[in-house]
Parts: sequence; C-alpha cells; structure tokens
Amino acid sequence: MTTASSTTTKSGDKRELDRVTIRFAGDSGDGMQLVGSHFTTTSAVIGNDVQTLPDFPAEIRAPAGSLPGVSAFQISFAAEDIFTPGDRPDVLVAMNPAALKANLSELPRGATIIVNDDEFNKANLKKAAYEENPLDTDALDGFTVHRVPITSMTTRALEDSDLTAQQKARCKNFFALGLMYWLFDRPLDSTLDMINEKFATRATLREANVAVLKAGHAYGETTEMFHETFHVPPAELEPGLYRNITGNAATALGFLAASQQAGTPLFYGSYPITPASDVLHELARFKNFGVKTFQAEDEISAVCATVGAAWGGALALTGTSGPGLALKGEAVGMAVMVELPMVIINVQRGGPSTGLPTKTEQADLLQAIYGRNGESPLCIVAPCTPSDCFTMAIEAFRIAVKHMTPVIYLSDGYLGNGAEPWKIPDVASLPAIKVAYATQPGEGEEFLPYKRDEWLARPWAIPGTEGLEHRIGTLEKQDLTGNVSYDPANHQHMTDLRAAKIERIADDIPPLEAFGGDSGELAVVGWGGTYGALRSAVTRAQRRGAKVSHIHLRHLNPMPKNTGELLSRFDKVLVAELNCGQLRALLRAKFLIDCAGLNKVAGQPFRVSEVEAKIDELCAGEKN
Amino acid sequence: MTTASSTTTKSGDKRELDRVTIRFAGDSGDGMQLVGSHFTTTSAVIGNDVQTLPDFPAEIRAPAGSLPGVSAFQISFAAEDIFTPGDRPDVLVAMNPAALKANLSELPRGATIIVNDDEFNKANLKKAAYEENPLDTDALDGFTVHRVPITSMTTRALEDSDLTAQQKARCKNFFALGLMYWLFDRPLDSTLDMINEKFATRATLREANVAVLKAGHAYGETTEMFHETFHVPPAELEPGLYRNITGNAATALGFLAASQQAGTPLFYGSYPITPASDVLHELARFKNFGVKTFQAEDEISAVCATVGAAWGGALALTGTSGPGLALKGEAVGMAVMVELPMVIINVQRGGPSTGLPTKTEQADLLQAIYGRNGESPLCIVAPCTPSDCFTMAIEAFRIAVKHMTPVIYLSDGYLGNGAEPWKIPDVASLPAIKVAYATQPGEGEEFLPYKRDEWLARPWAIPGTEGLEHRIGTLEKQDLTGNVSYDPANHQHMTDLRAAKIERIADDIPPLEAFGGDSGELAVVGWGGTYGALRSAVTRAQRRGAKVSHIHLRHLNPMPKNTGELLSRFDKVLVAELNCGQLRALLRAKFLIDCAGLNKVAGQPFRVSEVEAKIDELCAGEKN
Amino acid sequence: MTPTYTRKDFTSDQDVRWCPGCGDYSILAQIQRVLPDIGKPRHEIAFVSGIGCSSRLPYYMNTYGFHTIHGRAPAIATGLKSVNPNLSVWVVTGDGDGLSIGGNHLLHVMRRNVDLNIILFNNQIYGLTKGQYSPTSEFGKQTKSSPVGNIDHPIRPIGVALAAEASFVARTMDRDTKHLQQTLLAAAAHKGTSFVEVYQNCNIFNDGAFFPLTEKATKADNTVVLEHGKPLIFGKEREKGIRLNGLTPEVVKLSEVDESELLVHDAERADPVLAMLLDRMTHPQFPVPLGVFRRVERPCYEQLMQGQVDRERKRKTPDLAQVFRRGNTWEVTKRS
Amino acid sequence: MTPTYTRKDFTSDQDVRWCPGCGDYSILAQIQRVLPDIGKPRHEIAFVSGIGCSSRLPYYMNTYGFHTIHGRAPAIATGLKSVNPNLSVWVVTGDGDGLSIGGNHLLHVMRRNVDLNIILFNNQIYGLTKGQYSPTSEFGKQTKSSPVGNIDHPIRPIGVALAAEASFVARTMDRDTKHLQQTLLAAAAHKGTSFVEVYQNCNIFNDGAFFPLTEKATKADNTVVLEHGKPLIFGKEREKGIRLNGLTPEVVKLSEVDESELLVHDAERADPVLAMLLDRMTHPQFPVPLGVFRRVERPCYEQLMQGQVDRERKRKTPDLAQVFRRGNTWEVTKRS
Ligand SMILES: Cc1ncc(C[n+]2csc(CCOP(=O)(O)OP(=O)(O)O)c2C)c(N)n1
Ligand SMILES: Cc1ncc(C[n+]2csc(CCOP(=O)(O)OP(=O)(O)O)c2C)c(N)n1
Ligand code: SF4
Ligand code: SF4
Ligand SMILES: [Mg+2]
Ligand SMILES: [Mg+2]
Repeated sequence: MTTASSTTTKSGDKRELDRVTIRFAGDSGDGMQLVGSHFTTTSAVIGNDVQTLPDFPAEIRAPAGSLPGVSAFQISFAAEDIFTPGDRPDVLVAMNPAALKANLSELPRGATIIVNDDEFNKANLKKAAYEENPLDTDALDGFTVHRVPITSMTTRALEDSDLTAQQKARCKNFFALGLMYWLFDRPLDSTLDMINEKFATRATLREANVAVLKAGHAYGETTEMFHETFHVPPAELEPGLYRNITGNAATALGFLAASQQAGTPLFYGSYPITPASDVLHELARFKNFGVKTFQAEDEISAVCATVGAAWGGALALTGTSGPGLALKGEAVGMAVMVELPMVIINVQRGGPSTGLPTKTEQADLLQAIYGRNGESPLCIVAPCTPSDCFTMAIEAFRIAVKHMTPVIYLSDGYLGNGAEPWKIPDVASLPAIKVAYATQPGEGEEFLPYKRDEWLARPWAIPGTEGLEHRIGTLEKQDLTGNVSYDPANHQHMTDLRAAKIERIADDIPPLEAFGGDSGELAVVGWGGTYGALRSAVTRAQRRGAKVSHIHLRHLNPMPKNTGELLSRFDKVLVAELNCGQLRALLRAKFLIDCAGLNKVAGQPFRVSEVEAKIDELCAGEKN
Repeated sequence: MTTASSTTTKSGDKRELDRVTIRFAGDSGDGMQLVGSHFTTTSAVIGNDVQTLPDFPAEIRAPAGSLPGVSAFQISFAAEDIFTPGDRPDVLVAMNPAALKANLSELPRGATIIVNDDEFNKANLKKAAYEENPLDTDALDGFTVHRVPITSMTTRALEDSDLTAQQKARCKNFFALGLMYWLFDRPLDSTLDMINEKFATRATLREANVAVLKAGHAYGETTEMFHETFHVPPAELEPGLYRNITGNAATALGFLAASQQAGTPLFYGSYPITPASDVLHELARFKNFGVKTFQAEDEISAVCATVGAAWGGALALTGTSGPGLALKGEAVGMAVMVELPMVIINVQRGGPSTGLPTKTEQADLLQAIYGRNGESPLCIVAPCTPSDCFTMAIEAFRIAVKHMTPVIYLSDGYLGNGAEPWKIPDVASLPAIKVAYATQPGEGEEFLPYKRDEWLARPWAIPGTEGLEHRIGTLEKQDLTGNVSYDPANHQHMTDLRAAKIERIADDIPPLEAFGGDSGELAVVGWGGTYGALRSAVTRAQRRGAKVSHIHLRHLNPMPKNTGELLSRFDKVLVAELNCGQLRALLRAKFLIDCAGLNKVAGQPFRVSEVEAKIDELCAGEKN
Repeated sequence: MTPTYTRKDFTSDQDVRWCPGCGDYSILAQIQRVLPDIGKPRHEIAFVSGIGCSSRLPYYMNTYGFHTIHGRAPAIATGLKSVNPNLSVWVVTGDGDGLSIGGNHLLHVMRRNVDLNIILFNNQIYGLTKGQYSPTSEFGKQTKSSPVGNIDHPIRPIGVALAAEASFVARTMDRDTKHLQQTLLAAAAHKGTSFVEVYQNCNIFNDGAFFPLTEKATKADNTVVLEHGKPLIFGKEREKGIRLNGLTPEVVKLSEVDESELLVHDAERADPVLAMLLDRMTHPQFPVPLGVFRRVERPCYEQLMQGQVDRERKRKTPDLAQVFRRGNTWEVTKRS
Repeated sequence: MTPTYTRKDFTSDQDVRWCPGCGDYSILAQIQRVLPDIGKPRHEIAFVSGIGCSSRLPYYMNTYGFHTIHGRAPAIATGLKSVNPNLSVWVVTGDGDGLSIGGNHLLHVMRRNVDLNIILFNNQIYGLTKGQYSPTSEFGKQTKSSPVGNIDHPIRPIGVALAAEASFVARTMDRDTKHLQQTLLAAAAHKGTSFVEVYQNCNIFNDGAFFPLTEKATKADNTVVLEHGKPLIFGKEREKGIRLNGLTPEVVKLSEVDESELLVHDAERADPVLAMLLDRMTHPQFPVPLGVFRRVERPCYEQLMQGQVDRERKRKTPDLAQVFRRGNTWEVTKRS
C-alpha cells in the first residue's frame, strides 16, 4: 500500500493497489507459518506475483507468549513482477502482545495493525515486558489499529464442536486468515481445498477449521470495523503452470532433476543442520527415483561417504550449513586432490560459530573458496532466488561432471526458507548432463587415470570397470599415472593444472550480463539471495533516471570471463552483500577495481530502501 | 665456493672461502641427518654463520638403496651473515648411487662430488635405476669426483671392534664426516664431545664412532686425493652465547618462555602430524615447568580441549599442520565467538589434502584468515626464521592475552625443520606478558562478561572465581551481558565489534620496515620462512645497485598500520611466496596496489637465484 | 567452607526455553536440587554442553557455563579439568550430540577417566533440528529424515560407555525425580568419569518413547532397579526376579524360584562383563535396568597429568636459562 | 565367471615402501594370497584406507584403491558400497587411524553393518608420524610424545567392535600367516561388517610388542585359538584350558579338570556377551584369544538402503513432471 508507484482507483468500496505486504506474527505455537503459506498460495493462484519471508526466532519453542517465542511470516503480493517480500509490512497481524512488540519497529508510520484483542491481558503483557497495555496508550499513534477479539470469536464459532478447548484455541489462526482474505479480496477455495485434503479422515478438525476460516471472513464482512477492502489485480507473469516453492525444496528438486538428466542415481550424504535439513527431508522422499540418502554420524562422515559415492560413479551430493562446511573442509580438499565430481550444498546462516542458526547471511563465500589447506581450487556457484535454486542445482552437476571437480553450491537461509512462485519447467526442456565413465582402453593402450581432456578433466573411472584397476590417493600424484610423486617439478605442474582446470570452466559458462546499461555511472554487484532486493532497488533507481545497472554473479569461481571488463565500464561499482565485504575483496584483488561496499550482517536480508539509499548516495548527481 | 663474492687467498695448501654449501646424501638408514647436525654444530662453534636444510623424502623408510629412500641434509656455512642454506651445493657427499642420482640435478657445474665407491655395485645401481655405473661413464663430466671406499675403510677401521657387521656398517657416516672435517679445516672436538656424551655408558659404540671419525679425517690427510683444503673464517656475528636451533624447537621454547613470562602454565593440546609433531615432543619434556601436554584423539579434540583450557585460565596452545588446521576451523570459530585467548600453531606443509607432508609450502594463509564459517576475524602472526619462531611465539601470546583473541601462528616445514644459530636470549630481557583475570566486582557493580576495555578486549573471567559465575556460548551474544541474543542490530554491532577488536591490534604492533630504502623502484614483499631467500636476493641486487628493498610481514592480520602507505612508495611491488599468490591477493584487495607475484609451489624453498632473477626482470633498467 | 545453598541459588536469570512439557525441565530441576549437596561452592562448578535442546541447560544454571559446539563438550571439559582439577565439571549432552557427532570424544574421555559428570539426555531423536532419527532411535522409525523407516541399528549408550571402560555408568529417567536425584548425587560423588544416561521425553518429536518405563501403570513391570549387592527383583509386587542361566539372564517368578538363586548386582566388579550383560536386557523381553551399572576406581586423567608435573618438578628444577642453553653452545665475541 | 588368479595378479607395479622387517609386508602378502579365493573378479574389488603406514597398502594392490585421509576410510567405503553393493570393499586402517581420529566412523559403520572387510593393523604405535603412543599403547609407555609415560588407559579394539554390535569380529597376527589367511577368508565370506584386528609388529618404533604372542617359544602358552563349537584349549601340549567360573574365566590344567568342563566357544551366539567376556582375557594373566570372536547375521546397510529404493520404486512410479507439480499449482495465461 505504500508502494511508491501505487495507483489507487476507487471501484465501489474496493481500493485497487499494486502491491501489499502483510506480516502475520504470533507465538511459535500459533501456526503463523501455516496461515502464511495459505495466503501465499491463494494469492499466487489468483495471479499475483508473490514473495515470502518466514522468520523463525529461535531453534526451540520458547515459552508461549514470550518475545523470543514470536514467529512471523511476511508475504508481499503484487500486480507486477516483484523480487522481495517487501521491506516493511503494510499490515501487521499480531496475535499477542509479544508479536506486536517484536514487530512494531519494522512498521512504517501509517501501517495497519490488526491485534487479537483477547490476548492483551495482564499475563501476556507481562510476558512481553509491557508495563501498560499499548492499545490503551499513545504507543500506536500514527498507525491504524484494529482490535479484533480473535480468540473469543474463534471459540464462539466452535461452540458446537467436539474439539477440546485447547484444540479450539489452536484454530484461531484461521480466523485471522479468513479476515485477511476478506480484507484483501481473496477467494477461500484454495484454502478450503487444502483443509479438506489435509483433514480428509478427521472430520471434526476439518469442520472446525472451515468454520473458523469462514467466521473470520464473515467478521470482516459484517462488522463495520473496516471501511474499505483492497484489491491487488493479477501480475503480468510469464504464462505457464506455477507452484509456490521454497529454495530448499527447489534445491532438492533441482538435484533430483540433475540425477534424472544424467541418468545416474543421486547419493545424498548429510547430517542434519538448520537451515539445510529440509533438503535431506525432501530428498529422502524420492527413493523411488533411486535417490539414496545417508544420514551420517557427522558432517565429516557425510562428505566422506559422498566422496566414496562419487568414486563409485553416483551423482554425489552432500549438504550442510556454515559450521558443517567448516568441518567438511579437509575432505573437500581430498575431493579436489582426487578430482572427483561432487556437489557440496551450503545453506548459509548467521555466524560465526553457532551464531544465528535460523537467520540468513552470506558470510561463507571466502570459506568456500579458501577453507582448506593448500592450494585447493574448486568451482563455486550460487543461486539467486528460490526458483533459481532449481536451475543452479542442475548447473552445479553439469559443471562437476564435465570438469571433474567438486562444486560448492552456496544457498542461504533466506533463499532456503523463502518461497516464490515457480514456473514449473517442462521436463523435456531441462539441460542434459552427460555422464561418460571411462571404459577399458584399446589393445596396447594404457589407462592413465590423470590424463586430461580438452577441459583438463581426468577420466571418471569407477570401480567395477574391467581393466581400469588403479589407485588414487591424497598424496601429490604424478601427472598422468596418478602414482605418488614427491618430485618438486611435478608438484608445481599439478598445482598449475588443478588451477587451470578450474579457470577453464570460465569458457563453459555464460558471460555476465548487466540489467540496465552495459556501462554507466554505477554498477550494483551482488550474488546469491540478495538478488531480489538489488533488482528492486536498481529498478526503482532506474525509473528515477539513475544510470545504474544491476550485475548479479551466479558463478563465483571462476567468474564469467567478462567480469572485469564489464565492471570496468562503470564509473563506480557497489558490491552489496550480507557480510563484511567478501565478494568485494575478491573483485578488488582480481581486477584492482575500487569497489564500494554495502554490507549488512544482521541476520536479515537487505531492505530495498537500504539499497536505494546507497545507490542515491553514490549517484548523487542523478538524484531526482 | 661458488659464492659470487668469494675472495680466495692461498695460505699454505688451504684456500680461504667466504661461504660453502655441502649436501650429505644417503639412504634413510645412513644417518645423514645426524652427521649434518654434527657438521652444523662444529661450524657454528668455530664462528661461522650457518643455515641448514634437512630434506626427508617421504614419511616411511623406503627400501634401502632406492631413490625414494634418499635422505639429505644441506648446510651452508660462511664468514658472513647468511640467510639461506644455499641454493645449490658446492659439495655433494653421496653415500650410494640413489643419493647421487637424486641430487645430481641440483649441483652446479664444477661442484665437487664425493662418493662412497663401495656402494656403487650392481645391486645398488639397479635400485637407483642406473643402467651403467655413472662413475664409469661421462655422466659426471664437469664435476670434480672423488671415489672414496667409505664402507670398506670403515670396516677396516673397526677390525678389532666387537660390533656386529651391521653395527660396523652403520658407522660409515662418521667416516664421511671425518673426511669433510679435514677437507674444510674443522676441529673434531665438538663431535668427540657429543659422541662421548651420547655413548657414555656404551664403550664399544663410543670407541667405534671415535675410531671411524678419526679414520675419515686421517684418510683426507694421508691420501693424495685432495690437493687442497679449504678454510672459511668466522663470521662477524653479534656477540653472545649461541646454540643451533630448529624452528620447531624454537617454537616450543618460545611458548615455554611465554608461559614463564606470563606466570601462567602452558597447556598444549595436539594430535601428531608432520611436520608439527616435534613441537609436541619438545613441550612434553617441559612438564617440570608446569607444561601440560594433551595428545588428543584428533585435531578437533585437541583444539577444543585448548579452548577449555583457555576458559580455565591457562596459556592455551594447540598446534598442527595443514589438514589439521582444516579440521580445527569450526572450533577456532568458537574461540572467536567466545573471545578467549589462545594460540593455534600451523606448521604449513605441501597441499592440498595430504599433499606432500614432509615438504614446505605457504599455502595456508588464506585458510588461516577465512577457513571458518561466518565473519570470524582473528589475529595472524608468522615467524620468518628458525630463531624468530622463538620471538613470535611470545608475541603471539602477548597479543592473544591482551586482546582476548585466538591467534594463528603460521610456521612452515622449512622453518620447523631448518636450523640456524640462535643467540640465546637473556631471560631477564624477555618481554613481559600481563595476565589479569577478572576479579569479583565491587559492591553494587555488575559483572559484565562482554564489557570491553580500551582495546575492545573482554575480561578473562575464569571458573573458580567467586562472584563471577556467568555463561558463555557460541550463539550470538548480547553486547555486555553475553546472553543469547537474536536481535538484528545487536548482531551487526557484535560483528562490528569483533572486527574492530582485531583491527585495533594494529595500534599495538610495530610499523613495517623496509630493508633498503623507504621508497624506490621495487619492494620485494614476503612473509614467513622465505625471509632468508628474499633478504639474500635483495642484498645481492642492492649490491649491484638496484633500488630494491625487502619488506617482510610478521603480522599478517591485522597488518602494520603503515603497510599500504609504505608499499605505495615503491614503483613496483613484488610479492614472493610459496603459494599461488595469497598474500598478494590480500594486498591487492586491501590497498589496490598492482603487485606482481613470484610464486612457487614445488615443496621447496625459494632459491636465492630465482628471486634475484625476478628482481632483475622487474628492475630491468638498473641491471648492471 | 561451602555455603548452604538452595535450589534457587543455582537458577540463573535466563528464561528457560524448552517446549512446555519437555523432559528437560525435570532434569534441570533435579540438577538444581542436588547441587547444594555436592559440597562445592557455586563458583567451582562448571557446566559444559554441546548443541541440542538439552545442551541449552548451562544457560539456566547459575554456575559457570559454556554452551559450546556440536559434539565437542567432552573435549572442552577435558581441557578445563586438566588445567583446573579442583572444579566440579559437568557435561550435558544429547543422544545426537554425544553419540553421533561426538561419539569419539565421549569414548576417549571415558577411557581416559577424566573426572567429569556426563549427563546424556537420551530422547532418541534430534530435538533441536526438529525431528530426525538419532543413533538411539529404534530400527524402522519413521522421522523427517527417514520417511520410510530408519535403517540404522541403534547404539546402546551404556554399552559404549562400558566398552570405553568408564568407571561409573548409570541410567535413570526424567520422570523418576527421586531416582534421578540419587543417581546425580552418586555421579557427583564418584572420582573419575561418571556417565549417566537419562531417558528423556521429547513431547514434540518423540512423545512417549519411554512411557512403558516411566508411567506408573507399567513402570514396575518394565524396569528393574540395580542396587549394589542386592538381587535383581522387580514387578509391581516385587514378585519377579532375574536369574542367570550361564551367560543368559532370564525372568523368573519369585513364587517359583528362591531369591537366593537370583542374580546379585555387583557394581564394583573389576571387569565390566556383568554390566555389559545387564545392558543387553531390553524391553519388552526384559525389564530395563536402572541405577548404577558400574562403579570402580581407577586413577583420573587430570590427576595423572598433574602427578607427572609434580614429579618432574621435583626431579628437575625448572630453569629457563638452562633450557635455552641445552645442547652445544658457543660464544661469539667481538672480533678485533 | 571369475578368472583364476594367482597372488601376482593382485600385485601392483608400485614399489612397496615399508621399513624392511615391518609386519605390514606379511599382511599384504596374505591379502594377496587369499584374494584369488574370494570369488570376485579383480575389478570388483576396492581397497580403501586412511593415513598411516598401514594405509599405504592400497597402492600395492592391483585392484581399485583409494588412499584417503586420516581416519575417514570407513565413511568413504560406506558411500562406495552404498552406490555399488556388488563390490567387495576392504578397509585398511591402523590403531591410530581407526581408533583415534577415526573411532567414531568405525563405531557407526559397524553398527550399521555395512558389508565391508575392515582390517585394523594394530601395532600399538603411530608409525607414520614416527613413534607417538596410540590409543592401544599400554599405560605408562614412553614414546616421543610421552617421555615420562603414557597416561591414557588403552582401548580394546575388539571391545569397541562388540559394543557397536559388529556382526563379525576376529583377531589374528602378522606372523601367523596361515591363521591370518584363514581369518581374512572368513571375513571375506561374511556378509556385513567384518572387523579383523591384526597384531602387527612395527620393528622401528615398537619392536616386539607382540613377541610373547607371536614367537614360537611362547606363542602356544600365550594365545588360545577360538574355534566355534570347540572348547578353549591351549598350551604347547594343549595341556591347558579355560573354564568359566560364573562370569569369570579361569585357566585350568587338563590334567586336573575334564575337557567337558571347559568353556566352549560359541561365535554365533545372538548376543555379544560371551565375546565380550573373551575380549577381557589379556596377557599375561590369560592366553590372548585369536580367531573369530563373533559371527552373526543381520541385514546389511547397503541392502536395506537398496531395498527401500526397490520397494519405493514399486510403490510409486518415478515421474519427474508429476513431482514438479506436487502441491497447489495454478496456470498463468497471457493477459489480454
Ligand atoms: C557441526 C554441527 N552440525 C550440526 C548441527 C545441528 N544440530 C544441532 S543440535 C543437533 C542434534 C540434536 O540432537 P541431540 O543431541 O539428541 O539433542 P536434543 O536436541 O535431542 O536434546 C544437530 C544435528 C550443529 N549445530 N553443528
Ligand atoms: C588430519 C590428520 N591428522 C594427522 C595426520 C598425521 N598422521 C598420519 S598417520 C597418523 C597415525 C598413524 O598411526 P596408525 O594409524 O596407527 O598407523 P601406522 O602408521 O602405525 O600403521 C597420523 C597421526 C594426518 N595425516 N592427518
Ligand atoms: S523439541 Fe523435544 S527435546 Fe527439544 S525442547 Fe522441545 S520437547 Fe524438549
Ligand atoms: S614405521 Fe613401523 S609400521 Fe611403519 S613401515 Fe616402519 S616398521 Fe612398519
Ligand atoms: Mg536427542
Ligand atoms: Mg599404528
């Protein structure tokens, strides 16, 4: 509703808007993630572009009603292409005082707040450390506040139900959802379908949820609390079949697809860790595709088993988050040395150490590049949106198998847990991955396990193949034969070869493109999950006439060949990332370009406005 | 003898030389390391400056007489200050064909070769893969070859001894040593003393070794094989008491001294690994100083126990080599998060992965800086000579304790195993390390475990202290209290504080100095164990009139405050390191200075001549 | 002199953040209840934990505390205890933290017999990461990471401790607050590594895993309490016992078999064979043994370590200057 | 059909680089001798090792081989076997590699019962790193890293394997080439993890550690060979035996005690209690048991894994397009 360019036309009592951002906030037990995802699907189904941001506060359920126990889900839906879940919510639904307190500072003045009035009692106010009821003071001046007795209305709606009092109370999220559906002019069908499906065999629960959802909707319609409702028309999206997908799910599907495209079974070795665990959960459900998941005793075992699986000829995948990647370092070095193809997923989270496990960050880039002993080059790719997780997963294995190298796939908590509409690809149109194991050499020919092809890749010679018996190992190896070699010149040669092999991948990836002019005053450079915020900010600045382009790296090592040249065509370069300047350091070292940095390490994604402000600062001349 | 500036004056039949480099080479079982160290001590005792380079070929004893079984020890001794064990030996002592073959390519034309003629038999030639006896072909044309029947002379010298035949054969290294003492005009006393001490209670062995040593000496004197002997007069060294010391021993002594200076017992948690194990062996012998050594079940346990010891108030030290540092990454991140003082030794070796365990390399610098998840800054220091290992060990703990941070101490195989004369410091002159544990706060004051001093260091509050009970942990912590905090602004703040704390150390270390002019045509920048080679090469170039200076970093993170400014005063900067350009990347990223690189990854130190050649290339204008 | 404490003295100012109903609350409460009785001033007590729901415990204790990284608490505690043997050091870990990623450290700390009290909260699930199977989860269990069933054969915590020759090995349960307290006190009193497995209910991801053992109606028939020197008798009416048939235990009725024929528990037996045999008794074939399986004396690691220091100190006076001068030295004088 | 091989077929072209006299040579030779008889073509055999002297073995085998990193071979082998259950996979490890840094992987691979043949070369020392004490080194041992004596209580490899419920557990010695061969063959024949501890002499850093057990003069009195179903008899004249007194073994003379009273070995007993008891018999109080301690059948990990895949495949036809469309979908059409 605060969208700068929103055009508002009265149509009866409905106001038309370009974009709205809503945040549902409540206790961890209040089911906020669930209503969030219902709202998302409904909005997507009616054709809005949608972006979401779940926000789990901590790993364990904190005491009900407390500040650390607040769980939130933000969704932005729009009549145009959008790239982020919105900087600040236009509407906050606060199911209790703690939810209000934890989120109030995020709201822009003028925002709408809907509170569950019933929960603003003494006990809950105290748990949220409110001395006075904020609804009764001037604390909320400047906001439009609606006090809705959600709990009691829910109970009333379930008077005739056989549910226990506790079960009834648990339904209140659907009351809030129904109310929001009414307010934002959304149909109930999709949610009703899902309720029917989920509770197919549990009639009492099904009926209760339906009743409460409808009660919420009816409440909006019948009370006079809301003077107008809002309508966000469908966005102009690429035609096709869509579903909503989180980055972690897209990652799992991407790797599943890679395995199908390669005609080679997927092996996933992993140890649970937030926020990467969902990839394990997803892949474990695809055993019918030949996927084998190995829940290891730790991350070291997980990566080592994956190296073993790679040796055995599988599409070998391991996955983890920050601290787990630190543990895998030594074994990833082994994979570099023996030159076997595999992919290492790292869903980055807040660090250092255990850090902020449920929060997002991009501070593992340099760990990915350098976090091993010795000169140990490998390839790094990073998806940039939840959907792109699918695409880059396939790309990661394409490179791994063709170039016989481990590839680190850098996702992050924001991508992994965030969801967006995904245009379901046509299976037939997916890129092919060519797997060609070495075969027995011809008569008189010798098999050389470290002989290289034009990409400097060595053969993938898997145990079980007749005539290729050979030994690999982690000591330095003689060129061609792979035998142990302590020869100084050989070590130099092999070090150079390993580096050249990775560099050569640059010939096999698309050039970097600028969104906006190919030259100009400012290039905003990013990588990974900040894509949406950067694209939005750049788009807005461009609309205001700034000569700014957005350049987003999805291949981080090697970088596309034209990277230095492209950047050098801009007067200024701004590298925006959720760390203290890691990509910036790489670009400065590689290209000696004086990049500025926009850096944030707060466990939160960029706000579009933060990026915009920085762009304005750097493009001072062009300000409109 | 090939020293460029050697002045040769005839004095009787003795020729005077400035500098000589000898390499003893034989089978692993031939005791080459032992005679090498005797020769070193003797040379040092008579006042030469000495530098040595042991060269173990592999970790396990290869079959006797085989090429992989060759073990060598190179020593350079001079009448002037020297910084390296010499590029190429003037004299090679080859105890068997394999030793000749393995080392021949290292010899400059004109070098002297002394072979143990007895061992050039069919069997041994075959083991060394010689088709013909090289002594009988023209393979050694251009060298001065002396064929000495060392084995049989040794046996003859021991005719009357009660030793077994095998024991007798083992003495032959002392024959070679005696011969070299004669040739280079060195006294036998120091070696005789050592033999007497070592075999104090084993008369037969004592007498045998003495007899053979003298026989070798006599052989030189009585045969007419050698036409002249050589004399290298004493060097002008700083007056004082000296001993010979390896970098690993100096490291151990430095940390022992740090503990004494801090008045705090040393805890060393380690897991054996080449080439760091010697530090464990050394420290295990200092239990009488209160040193506690813990041989852990792995590197992770070693570093974790060390974190526990740091928490408990000890001077907490852990040590390893390359792959071990990779394993320690996660736990080092923990130390960063809880801000406890400790030192992590990494004696770098050839990588990646298991790599070349007995060879030297400098390829773990970026692993040290970035090898952990999240933004995880810490301090890094690197000694530059075996003696400097002592100095920088104390410096490491001075910083760790004062700034409450883990410090990584980057040694390498070349420093660790190499030896040089060490001017024994006066204990009273050693720098103080001030340890001040937190004490109970005054009445009404609150103890805040994350309150900082002017260096941004938090208090060191150790369990057992009354009134300071508090909790630390690896989740992000609230400023001041250290309680768990998920607050975004706090995370940013703490991230910034951790970074600022490390940056502030720059105010507490000496500025970087240039050897040579403070500005000029070329700065040769290095770090760690390449010091000697770089200093020699720069000195030579300076003598030839080049405007080149040598700048050596011993503090790598943070760097001295004047680093960028100093480098910018040179037309060109050359960063020479035994990796693919790691310091260079840092300097380019930090200062946007277009540094050139001299890089070598061959498991071997720089040759002075290699560095000189590169200097000449870059200073083409000044070439004389 | 140790002050007189109450439970409150061991309660920190941090809000406890476990799911309502979690078994961890009881374990925390019993720890806080017994600590006043272990004879240590509060500032000489330290709690070290790894990562997991259970590992949050140190935050709630008003002692020294360290919430470290996943699986490594035994190693960190080893370092702490080595440099300050006077502390009472407690390690809090979970079935995942202690037996999955941390299995090796656990094994080695126990064989070294570092004087620690290790409390392993066994809920047979990964709680903190929201419900994957753990090394103690039953074969075939369906969880988030094993939607068609766990294929890992579960590990026995007590068996691992015994293989490491831990000098004190016991098992107790969150819901039996008395037995839990007794066991914690016995662990604290023991010099050397005390390993205590606590059956703990995770009511969110693995509710009821131990109900047959913990609930009033079934407890007496499904558990047997081990007491040193006493025969193994159990059942609601204490009407059943355990008899050994060769190396095989069997359940007998006391109406049919005389008490004198029953297996008598010997926790102090030098070798751990009896304890190992008892550990093999599992539900539902047997009642599950609770109590102290083994309690033997052997030298503690930190004492041995300190002992070497003390002996060496007596043998060789520490003299830095002398150590510097070890080996061959020579004097360089100013050349004229 | 498997070709007929000789030892030579299993010898690679690489020079063997152990110290002359090292026990590793014999183990290598016996492995090469028995491989022709395991019924596998050479290209279906893979050797995986960690780091250590022993772990160099794969380089010398003309099969597939992988010299990996320290301690991790069991995990790497698990991955390999998981994706290709048809291979015969051998893990070569040392007492340091397998029980120190790699202890946890060893434990977990055995409880999972991955069908591997694990050969642990126990020389009670770190050979490759030149002589530090290992987890199996005796208490008090002086080594480079323990100049005044090792204070770690040694670990029993067999005990750890049994605690992990390994399905095949055996011990043999480098110098008894026949017994070594037999044991290797038995290990190869077993489906599931076979764990074989081999006493191995490191003549450089720990010479003679097992001489009382391996040398002709003393061997018969200091070892007892376990044979399934046979009583435990030993001694130069087979004049001694082992009898059980309750849970305690005792050495008896056959001149005084009838053979029928002796303990009869049962390697196939369902629970590992007897094997655990036997593992406690140590020199010099008892003869050291050699042979197969335990051999039981339980499902292998890789089979269970493959079984789930096969079952799921039958249950749900894999259809990528359908999986993509899981959950709620909607169609976006071109707006007019
Ligand atoms: C290195 C690392 N790997 C994985 C994780 C994720 N993780 C945290 S706790 C945990 C397991 C928790 O299970 P358990 O130890 O049984 O404790 P519970 O939560 O059940 O008390 C895992 C896998 C982590 N924090 N660090
Ligand atoms: C991560 C890592 N830590 C340490 C080492 C050093 N290391 C190599 S082998 C070894 C122990 C060898 O002992 P063991 O496994 O008993 O084998 P052995 O040499 O006795 O056959 C050690 C500590 C290493 N290579 N990698
Ligand atoms: S998830 Fe389970 S173990 Fe963790 S706090 Fe909740 S109930 Fe307890
Ligand atoms: S060091 Fe010992 S184990 Fe290693 S090769 Fe030599 S004798 Fe064998
Ligand atoms: Mg658990
Ligand atoms: Mg060993």
